[in-house]
Formats: sequence, C-alpha cells, structure tokens
Amino acid sequence: MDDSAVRAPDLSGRQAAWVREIETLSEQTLLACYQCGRCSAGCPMVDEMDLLPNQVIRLVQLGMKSVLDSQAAWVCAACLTCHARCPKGIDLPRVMEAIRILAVRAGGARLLAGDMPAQELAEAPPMAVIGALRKAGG
Amino acid sequence: MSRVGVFVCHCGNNIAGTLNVEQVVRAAGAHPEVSFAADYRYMCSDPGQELIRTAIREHQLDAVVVAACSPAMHEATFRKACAAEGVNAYRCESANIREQASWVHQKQPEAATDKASDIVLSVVEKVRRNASLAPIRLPLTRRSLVIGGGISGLTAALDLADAGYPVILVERSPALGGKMRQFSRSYLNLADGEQLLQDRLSRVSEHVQIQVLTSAEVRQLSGYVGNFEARVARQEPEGEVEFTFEVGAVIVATGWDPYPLERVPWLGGGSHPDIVDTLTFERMLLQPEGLRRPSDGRVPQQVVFVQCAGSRDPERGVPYCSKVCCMVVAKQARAYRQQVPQGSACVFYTDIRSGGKGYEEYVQQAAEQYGVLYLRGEVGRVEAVDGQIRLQGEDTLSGLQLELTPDLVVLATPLLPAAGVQELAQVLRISADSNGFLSEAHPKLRPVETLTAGVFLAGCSQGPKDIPESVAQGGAAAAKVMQLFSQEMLLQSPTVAVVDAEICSGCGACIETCPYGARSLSRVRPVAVVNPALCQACGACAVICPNKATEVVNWDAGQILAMVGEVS
Amino acid sequence: MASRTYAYFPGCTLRSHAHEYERQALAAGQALGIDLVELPEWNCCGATFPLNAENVMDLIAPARVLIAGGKAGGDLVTLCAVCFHVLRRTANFLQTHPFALERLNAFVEEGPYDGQLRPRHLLEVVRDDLGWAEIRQRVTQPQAGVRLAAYYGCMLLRPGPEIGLDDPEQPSVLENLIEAVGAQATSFSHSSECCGSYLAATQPGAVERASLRVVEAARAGGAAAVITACPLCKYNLEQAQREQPEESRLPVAYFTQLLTIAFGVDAPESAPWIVGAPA
Amino acid sequence: MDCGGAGMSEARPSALVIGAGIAGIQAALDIANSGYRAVLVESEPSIGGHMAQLSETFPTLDCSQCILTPRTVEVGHHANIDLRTYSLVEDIRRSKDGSAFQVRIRRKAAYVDWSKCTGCGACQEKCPFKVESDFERGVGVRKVIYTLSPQAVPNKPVIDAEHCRYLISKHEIESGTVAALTKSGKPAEPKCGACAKFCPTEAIDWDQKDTYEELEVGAIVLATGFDLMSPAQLGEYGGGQLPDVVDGLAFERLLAASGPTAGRVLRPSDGQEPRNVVFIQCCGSRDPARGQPHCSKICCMYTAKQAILYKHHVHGGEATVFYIDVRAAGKGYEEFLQRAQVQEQVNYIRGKVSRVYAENGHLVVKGADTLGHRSVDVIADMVVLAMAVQPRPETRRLAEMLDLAIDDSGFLCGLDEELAPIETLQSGVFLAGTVQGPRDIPESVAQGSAAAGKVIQRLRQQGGEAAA
Repeated sequence: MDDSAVRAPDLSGRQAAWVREIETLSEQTLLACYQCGRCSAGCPMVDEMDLLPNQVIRLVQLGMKSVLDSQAAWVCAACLTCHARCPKGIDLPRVMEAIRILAVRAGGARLLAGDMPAQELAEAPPMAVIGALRKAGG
Repeated sequence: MSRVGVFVCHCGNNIAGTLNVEQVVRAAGAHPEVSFAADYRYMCSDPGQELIRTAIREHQLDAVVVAACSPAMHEATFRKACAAEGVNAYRCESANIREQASWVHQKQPEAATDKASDIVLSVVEKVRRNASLAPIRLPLTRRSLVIGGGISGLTAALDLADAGYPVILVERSPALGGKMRQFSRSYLNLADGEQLLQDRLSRVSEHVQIQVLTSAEVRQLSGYVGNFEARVARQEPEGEVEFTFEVGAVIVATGWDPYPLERVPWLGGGSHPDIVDTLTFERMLLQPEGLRRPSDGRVPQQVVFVQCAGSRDPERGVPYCSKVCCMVVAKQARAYRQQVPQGSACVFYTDIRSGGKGYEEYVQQAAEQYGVLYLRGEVGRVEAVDGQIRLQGEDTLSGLQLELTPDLVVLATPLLPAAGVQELAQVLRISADSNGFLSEAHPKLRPVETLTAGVFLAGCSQGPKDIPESVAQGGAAAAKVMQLFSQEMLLQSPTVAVVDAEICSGCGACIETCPYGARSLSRVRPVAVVNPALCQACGACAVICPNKATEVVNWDAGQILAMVGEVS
Repeated sequence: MASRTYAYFPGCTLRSHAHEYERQALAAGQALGIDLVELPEWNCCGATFPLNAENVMDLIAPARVLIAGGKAGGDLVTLCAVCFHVLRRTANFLQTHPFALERLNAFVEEGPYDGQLRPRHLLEVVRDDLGWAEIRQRVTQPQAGVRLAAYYGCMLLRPGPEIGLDDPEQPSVLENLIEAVGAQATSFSHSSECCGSYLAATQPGAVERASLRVVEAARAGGAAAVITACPLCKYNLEQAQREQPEESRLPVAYFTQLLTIAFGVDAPESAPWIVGAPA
Repeated sequence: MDCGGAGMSEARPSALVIGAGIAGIQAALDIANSGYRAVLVESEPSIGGHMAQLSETFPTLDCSQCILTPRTVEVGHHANIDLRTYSLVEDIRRSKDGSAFQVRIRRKAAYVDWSKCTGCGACQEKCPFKVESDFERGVGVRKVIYTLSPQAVPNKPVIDAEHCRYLISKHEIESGTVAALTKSGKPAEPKCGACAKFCPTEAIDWDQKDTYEELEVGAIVLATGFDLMSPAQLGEYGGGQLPDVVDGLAFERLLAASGPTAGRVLRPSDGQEPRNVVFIQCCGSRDPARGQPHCSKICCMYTAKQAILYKHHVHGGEATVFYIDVRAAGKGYEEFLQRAQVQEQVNYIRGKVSRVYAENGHLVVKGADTLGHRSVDVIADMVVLAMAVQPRPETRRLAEMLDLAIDDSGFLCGLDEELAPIETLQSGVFLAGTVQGPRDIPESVAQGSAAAGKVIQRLRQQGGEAAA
C-alpha cells in the first residue's frame, strides 16, 4: 500500500483506482453520502468499531486508503439496519464487503477455518461458520 | 356624562394567565361613567366583537375601552366594530394590559392586576374626553418611483406599468439589470444573466408607462403618501441635471454590493490575484477563451471554494447569513467541473443552506454527479507564500487537518447593503437594521412595507435573497402600490397635532423638533402650521412649545392630566 | 380440512443445530393441513447473500435450490430465516437481472432456472394462506397469560422492499401469531435489532454484547421467552446467556413450538416459557 | 396607512383564491383592497391555515394567533371578499375566449344553518362526544360539533358527520340497518341531538346537503398550502405508536396558549412536564430513498424556536436538536440560531437519529454525533419530529384540472421557477405560498401579494376598472 495515500487525503478530483473499485464492487455512489451519520447512529456493532460507519464512507470520499486497515469492515454484521434507514439509499454493507475484498486482495485472506476460535467452530451453527468464511475469507 | 363600556380580553392565557381579569372588570365597573364592563376569552374574535356591539346597543354606550393587547395590534379592529354600531371610531380606545402588565409582570400577578386596573381607568378618563372625529381625506398621484433597476426593481416597475400605472425607474449605475447582469447563469437557467434579463430590459425600455433614468440618484423626497415630490439628479456628460417628479408611492429596490476582499485578510483576501470572490468568479466562468486564472492565464486544476467567508462571523465579518452563497458556490463548482472535467473542486462549508425549491437536489447533484467534494469545516487561513496559495482547513467529519495548495480560491464573501443606502434611508425617512439592511414594517406579515406610508421595499435592500424571492418581492411591492392607487381618496388619521394660532408666537421650536417634517411656518402669518398627512401624532411639538399653543387632538393636556390623576 | 402441499427446503442448520425447529414445523403443519414435502435433493443455500458486484458465481448454490424448488412445483417454503433471506434475494436478483440469469444458467447443469420462483417463509404461509382466524380455531391449549417477546432479527425484515415479508420498522407477523395462540406479545424495543449474526464464528465477544442487549430488552418488557424464526439468532441469544445460572436464563424458542404446544401436539410441560421461565 | 375598503361594495370583476392560509388570505386582501372582488375558498370550516396552529413565530417570537387575527377578521368583514369555507373547488373550465374561468364550488354539508347561527358556542358545550382533533394534531380533542379555535373566522360550527351520534343513527334508521319501529312500536328516533336541543336559534339542520355553486372569475390564485408527512411513515421513530413522539405542529399546539394544554408543555402519555426533549430534524426531508428529496426549509427555524420556547416553559429542561445542516437563511435567522445555541443553551448535535424506542418509561433516542465521532443515546421524555413539508392531496387534483406542471415532490411549478415564480403555464392562474414548495411566512406573504398584483394587472387589462 502506498504510504502517502494513507496519510494524505486525495482531493485531486480524480478518483483513485481503489476508490473506483470500491464503487464498482459495491455498486454504490459514495459521493452521494452527505454524512448525516444515521448509519452510525443505528449500528449495533458501532461500539466494536475503530471508525464509525459514516467515517468509513468519509475516508473513501477523501481517498484515504487507510480505511482498508480499519477493523470496522470486519466487525460489520451485515444486519442492514444502516441500509434500511439511509436517506440516500446507500447499501453500506456492500461497501464494507468491497473494503474487505480489497483488503484481502492486498494482504491475503483474513479468515481461515483454522483461525476460528475452536469452541465456536465446533458449536456454532453451520450457517455462522459458512457465513463467516464467505464474508471474511475472501 | 359619558356612557363608557369596558371590555377586558383574556387573550387566551396571555392576559388571564397572569391577571385576575374579573378584578379588572370590577375595578372598571366601579367608575361612575362606566355603564358596562365585561370580559371575554378573545375580544378580537367574532364573538368578542359581537359582545361589544351588543353591549353598545343594549347599554347605549357612547365610548368604548378595550383592555387587551397593544393598540398597534387591534385598535383598528375594535374601532371598526364600534363604528358599525354608531360609536365614533375615535371614541374607542385600547388599554394595553398585555404588553404593559401581564407580560412584563408575570411573577407578580397581584401587582399586575392592580396595574392593569390603573391602566384601564386612566384610559377611561381619556376616552370620556375624546372628541368624535372624521378621517382626513387627501387626494393622491397615481405614479410611482422605483429606486434600483435590478431584478426586483425591474419586476416591480413592469408589474405597475402593465397594470396601467406610470413609473419612474431610477438606477444609480449607467445600465439597468443590477447584479444579475454579471451572472454566468442562474441555478436553473443555462443562459447568462444578460440574456435572462433581456426580456425584462427590452420591455422596460419600450414600455410607454416607464420612464428610465440611469446614472441617477434620488436626492430628496418630500411630501407624504400619495403626494410625494422626488428630486432626482442624473449625471450627464454636461454635468448633473436635476428632475422633479410628483409620485404617490416609492419602491426601494437598491439591492446589494459585494464585500471588499480586503476585509477578509485571514482568507488571503486582496493578497493574491488568484484569491477572488464569487462575483469575480462569475465573470471568469464567462471568459470566451474558457476559465483562466487571473495571475498567469492558466486553467486552474484545483479550485477551493470557501463558504461563509465573512458571513456568520460577528467578530471579524458580519453576523448574518448571506443566504445565497451556498447555492452560488454549488452552481459555480458544478460549472467549473463542467468546464475543467479533470480539475478538482472542493467546498469548505459549515452548514449547507439549500432551502429553496429544487435546491437540495441541486447541491446533492453537485456532490454526487459533478464530483464536487464538500468538506465540512472552517478554513483557518489562506495565504500566499512565494506566489503559491496555501490553505489550512479541516474536515470535521473525518477529523482531518488539511493543508492545500490550490490554484484558485473562491471566497463566498457576504452580501452588503448597497453603498449609500443609509443616506437614501434618511432621505426616504425609513429605517435600517444594525447591518444596514432596510427595515420592513413587520418581519412576518408586512415584508415589503415600511413604517413610512407609501414607501415599500423589494429584493436585497431588505436583506440577502435569491432571484425568485426578489422577483416575488418586486411583485408584492407593486401589488401594495396598486392597492394604494386603487383608492379614490386617501384616508388619514385625524388625531394629529393642531396649533392654536391665537397663542402661537411663531418661535419655530416645534418645527425644529418635529421628526417627520410635518410642521412649518405659515406663509400668511408667523404661526406654525401642521401638515396632517405627515404628522404621526408623536407629541414632541406639544412638549417643546413654550406657550402650550400646540396639542395633539384627543391627547390634550386635560386628558393627560386626568389619566395621570387616575393612576397616582 | 383441505390439505395444502408445499415444497420444503430445510437447509444445513436444521439438520444439525435446529432439529427441533423442523420437527415442530412438520408437526404443526400437519395439524394445520400443511404438507411440507422435502426437496428430493438439495444443497446449502450459501448462508450469505453476496454483497458485491462480482457475485454471479456466488449465486450458484442458492440458484440450485431454486431450481430444485421449481422442479418440485408449487411454492418453495423454508424455515430458517437466513436461508429464506438468501433464497428470496437470490430469486429477486435473478428475476430482475436477465443477463446474470443467463450467465448463471451456463454454469448450472441442473438448470436452466427460469427466474420465476418466489421462495416463501413458513410464517407467510401461516399468515397469508391460512390466516389468523384459522390458527385461533386450531388452538386447543390457549397460552393465556403467557408474555412473549417477538424477535425478528435482521434477515426476515431487511432490506424491506426486497424481502417484503413485513413492515421492516414495525413488523407484526410474530406478534399476531403470539396473540393468535392466546399469549400476549410484550413491548420489545429490540425486536429487530441485530444479535451479531455470523460474527458468532469470529467475534464471539461482540456478538455476546449485542445479544445480551436484545435479551435484556426482552426481559425489561416482561417476557417469559423470546420467540424467533432464526436458528442463528436462537444460538446467539442462548450462547450470550450461557454463563448465567440456568434458572435465570431467558428461554428462546421457535415460533413453531408455540404452535405445537397450542395445538396440543406437544405436551404443555415442554414449553420453555412455563417450565424454564423465571418467576 | 388606512386603505380600508370604503365605498367599494359594488366591485364587479373577480378572482378565485383557493386556500385561506396566510398566502391566500394576503392575496385575497390585496385583491379586495384594490377594489376587485375575491372569492376565497377554504376546505376547513374556518380560515388561517397552519398559521392559526402556531404558537409564536420566529425570529421575533410574536404570538402567531395575535398577528394573524387582524387579517382573518379583516377577511371576515371585507365587503369585497366572498368567503366560502368548508368548501372545495370541484371543477374549473376556461371560457372559450380564454379570458375567464367557470368554477364549480361544493360546499360541504355542515348540518348547521350559518345564517341562523350566532356563534354562541352552546352546541359545542353541550355536545357529549369528543374525538381526536386534526387541528390539535392528535394531542388534543374537539367536540363532534366544532369550530377550529375560539378565534375562528367565521365563528360558525360544523358537525363531523362521521362521528355524530345523531347523524349515524339517523342514517341507520333511514337505511334500514336499524328497525324503523322500536319494541314499543313507536317510530325509531335518532339518538342524542343535544346540540339541536340547546341551540337557541334552531340553527341545527339535520337534513342539510352539500350545495353547489357556479361562478365566473377572471383569474385564479392557487394557495392550497402544505401538509406535514405523517409520523406514522417513520416507524423507526415510533411515529404513530409512541404517544410522546409527536410532530412539529403537534408541539406547536402544546406550546400555544390556545392549545389543548393551555400553553403548558405536557407530554401526551401521562400529562407530565417533559424534562428532556429531543428534536429531530430532516424527518422525511432530504431523504430520496424513503421520504421526500427536498429540504423542507422551515424546520430548522421552527425547531430552534420550539427549543427556545420549551426552555422558557420548562425551567431547567434540557433541549437537544439533532441536525445535519442548520438552515438559518433569512433576515435575523442566523442571529436567532445563535441565540438558541449560546444564550438558551440548546444542545445541537450534528447527526441523524436512527431509532427512537421506549424503555423504562422513557424514550431512547439513538443518534450519532458526527463531529464528536461517536454514537450517542439520549434519554428523553418527549421527541419532536420535524416532519417533511409536502403538498396537500388536492393540489394534484387542481393541477390536473388546470393542466399545470408539478415537480417530483408534487409541488406546483412556476412558469419559470426563478424569473417568473408566480405565473404558471396557464395565463390567469397564479401561485402563492407553499403550494409551490416549502417556504416561511414572510415569503408566503410576499408571494400572496405578488400573486394579487398579477391578478389586479390582469383584471385591469381586461378592462374591468375597479369600482373604486
């Protein structure tokens, strides 16, 4: 990852390739977000996140590649509360998914079955294990 | 003996919530000349008025006191009700027990009740001595003077002319069209300002009912509603030429002027040719060769727009919001992105104020479809270092501090009242607010009227506003004039100052002191005379007169002493 | 009573963690004249609806289920909220994206899929095909005085326009069902808050906190048990309480159990809201 | 200036003004005061529109009813204004030469003969039935025979047939749902009828029917105003479910001295004074996904006003406003906002609320502070939703009747929204006030006057000299 892009916002008006990729993968127009914060207000996982959901979008808007290092996308449970209430209809779980995909591409798969806590792997219903692997495994 | 009726209004809870209304009724009823006293929830309502009218009939009242709100509010209402039952309108008075008692003494209900009773009784003392009067009838001139040839002035002039009333349109600058003439386009219309104005300008120049004076200013306005005399000076190659017009009404549409860039030094105003204001940027967008920055003629690749550059800043700039900048900047940033698709447009803002029809959608498109990057935060500093512009700002949403080196900075500086409008206000005897914008008669319900009868406002002279609002106000001011001109005769209040010529020594003290220019020395003999159309019955003359030769009708010394006697 | 037959897709979890859900559903169905005929062959639905644009390949698994459903004829019914969510969204997507459907059909040998199936949840069958009046008629053991929290979670409701099972902000189907068997639906502020979902496998701590908020809200409303339609929700809500002494845990039950007990299929003593409920 | 309508009783040419809110009232008064006849049609029993519901007005905190009443009273008594309240415009057709319009007006049956009624109020006092009042926005009740307010113009009541015991049972008997004879063999009588028993002038008319009137006018002003979007459309805020979540107009009624609580701020659920009130802006506005795409323009200012008034009413009360952008663009508005934030210490939090729910007798407001970068839960006793301003349903019907353009939100379009906002595609048809889009009172008043100016122009050009 290019360090300067992590530190400095990209205000060139030319969307960086990775930002375009996020928009393509997620099929969302992130500049449509006017930062009302409603996603952050309703997110059940917000306390577990290092960036608020609206800040995740904000950093993508500003071309801050550091967003790919954030934990937020990995804590998103894709519960769709944000999407259901977003005044601009942005499907934020899709954006989170795109961020996970880019992060995985940059640094390899995040989650392997062997990485899961043994107890959870044994006890959790298959839907949780499969879901987790598909969402976070890349 | 008079037969006075006293009617005490609860004004919902406004009065009855504090005062003991029944006690006020009892106090009034005890006055020997009060034949009837009653209270009601809302005296101004239809049943309230009906109560008064019935009481007049049943108790043969010949004078009425309504104890309620300020007479500014409902005096006319109650006088009309009285007149309908044959009680002379000027034998009906309002006793203000709301503003002067219940509202100001909410914590002392008993004292407030006593005070209200005193007020009511003192007004009873006055009204029983009131003379029956008839309104003064005056002729009027059905021609108007419109000051300012911008979009609101043009609209007002055309509306009046189309209704068949002649108009004198006076414009300070050499050409009509105002600020709009400089616009690259409007929000919704693609054509530039000049083209957008074309229809109005040609209709104005061809209209038989409109006489245009450009490079001209109003120097003096004398007379009164319906009968003004305006002196207008026009700059001509040979020098100044003065015209005099008889007009019945005046519309002030003097518009606005840009804020000097030098007054926002912290934003680099005046320090670099590539730091410009929005009005300059309008012209830059219309350059035939395309957008070029002033310093070196290059196409700017990064343009930063700074909103509230002096507005909403009581410490360094002006305290008010200039209202139009959010939309102006959105329009300009979109236009820039259209002209320079590879360029970057950033907007620093605090609150985006796009509260007009289609405006929110327009701004959202700027961000979404035109790629204008909105940064929520203040710009701390803009400066030129070795010819390069440096800008420090922050985006409060991400928490990022931003240091930018834009090619061009566009400052959305405040709209100022037009230069010279203070002097004009004095000439027209109207008032301006602390920011220099002209004051309307009532901020809600009389937005285009002033407190000087016959003088109306339109457009940015009253405060920053956009084109549709200015157009609506121009039309509204014209409608007010039409209403005035539709009267056969003007009716004026007869409660004005009168002079007892037998006692007046002609010393002229009252002429000096009259704030309305309503008094002069008689041309026949050395006594003061009153122009009743101008007199506002303030009473300053009566106070200053060393001989007690002047008094205001129905406010004579005997009445005032009786009122004072009642409360002391 | 006329019998109604539906094709039935169980999904993986009903054959591992949620056997009782299936048993109750089949038994309650029988009582109601609903015949759930399991698909002759089926595979996992994929467990997540893919959220990225390169998703056609990820739709193969649920599409296979849809194809099997199509072959079976009639309506395809599921019990698991997640399966339902994935299948209905997949069906919607393929119905509205003909090119994706065409591409997908090139990869699926069982196909082609015609894109016309609308998979349903058993709750919809009960509500729309039978109606509450019929449920009330079947009740032999009214659950009078029992206070229950209707818990929807996410997958049954969102995204509202796509799923279309109920009003996503003020749903009522579970409450209506609870009332239909004579019990009382409690006021429950967290009825559609997320339990933490599949993060159970990776972030158990976060899921525990989210699930406990849901449980506490149900308790605050005075519920004797939580009623759900989702095996993952049930697992998460129960896991979150596993450290608590058994008698103080708030039981979590499938809506189907309400039916089996109310219809007299299962013994009243087996109801967790009576036996296991805190005083 | 006294421009009273002296000597203008025989005015001939006339204009139709549809909607008697402040914009329509202003237009009618300006037309009438210029010597032309104005027919003012209002669907409610009395005039004043939303302004009659407001407590105080921003930024001066003038009492709304107090500044409005002089206008409504003037309309009521004006010789040149034909007031048609409780009436709807059913049809409009342009005359062959295009200069005039044939208008059909339906006056709804009020079951009260207004020519006999003196407005004494006995009927309202004696009517035993109360129903939720639309005018009070659900936080107050009215009788089944009612006027909107004590200052109503005209101050004549109407009977709400849908809820009237007498009319319902009369209908039952007439339609045969109830036996025509009682057990004792007497003809069945409709029940109640208290209003008729106590009316001193026998003004109750049970057989009153809708009546129709045809007239010709030379110009039309559309001023049908706005509605607030229903809070029930925002289930996530508990709208329509939680009694202490109310909309902006309902809170106006709680602040108004003439309102159901006589000006005391009391929460609807238990009548207690709320110690914490949360105001949520942009409820349904700026929300193309599920609400309206437009900004409703007035909410920022009325919310600031309501927060200030609340703090004046409830000493020590806490007011919190969730906003995205505070739109205080108008004369004195920015200064008023500063007063709310600094002097009155209203908490402004930049962020939108996701959900409101009830918990332990309070409301939990789940919001975000986008400037403090955190999510925030605020415990409140009451929540006020600044619901989106949207066009009234009849606006679309009128637009279709007259072939006018409407925008995406359903508001009517001016001929040129910037340069000719008052005129429409149809000559002789003009717009005033919020029928065109959200706007505040002074803007509506200016537009009302401007529309009147256009009407006067047209009538003068048509040669109908005012009977001055």
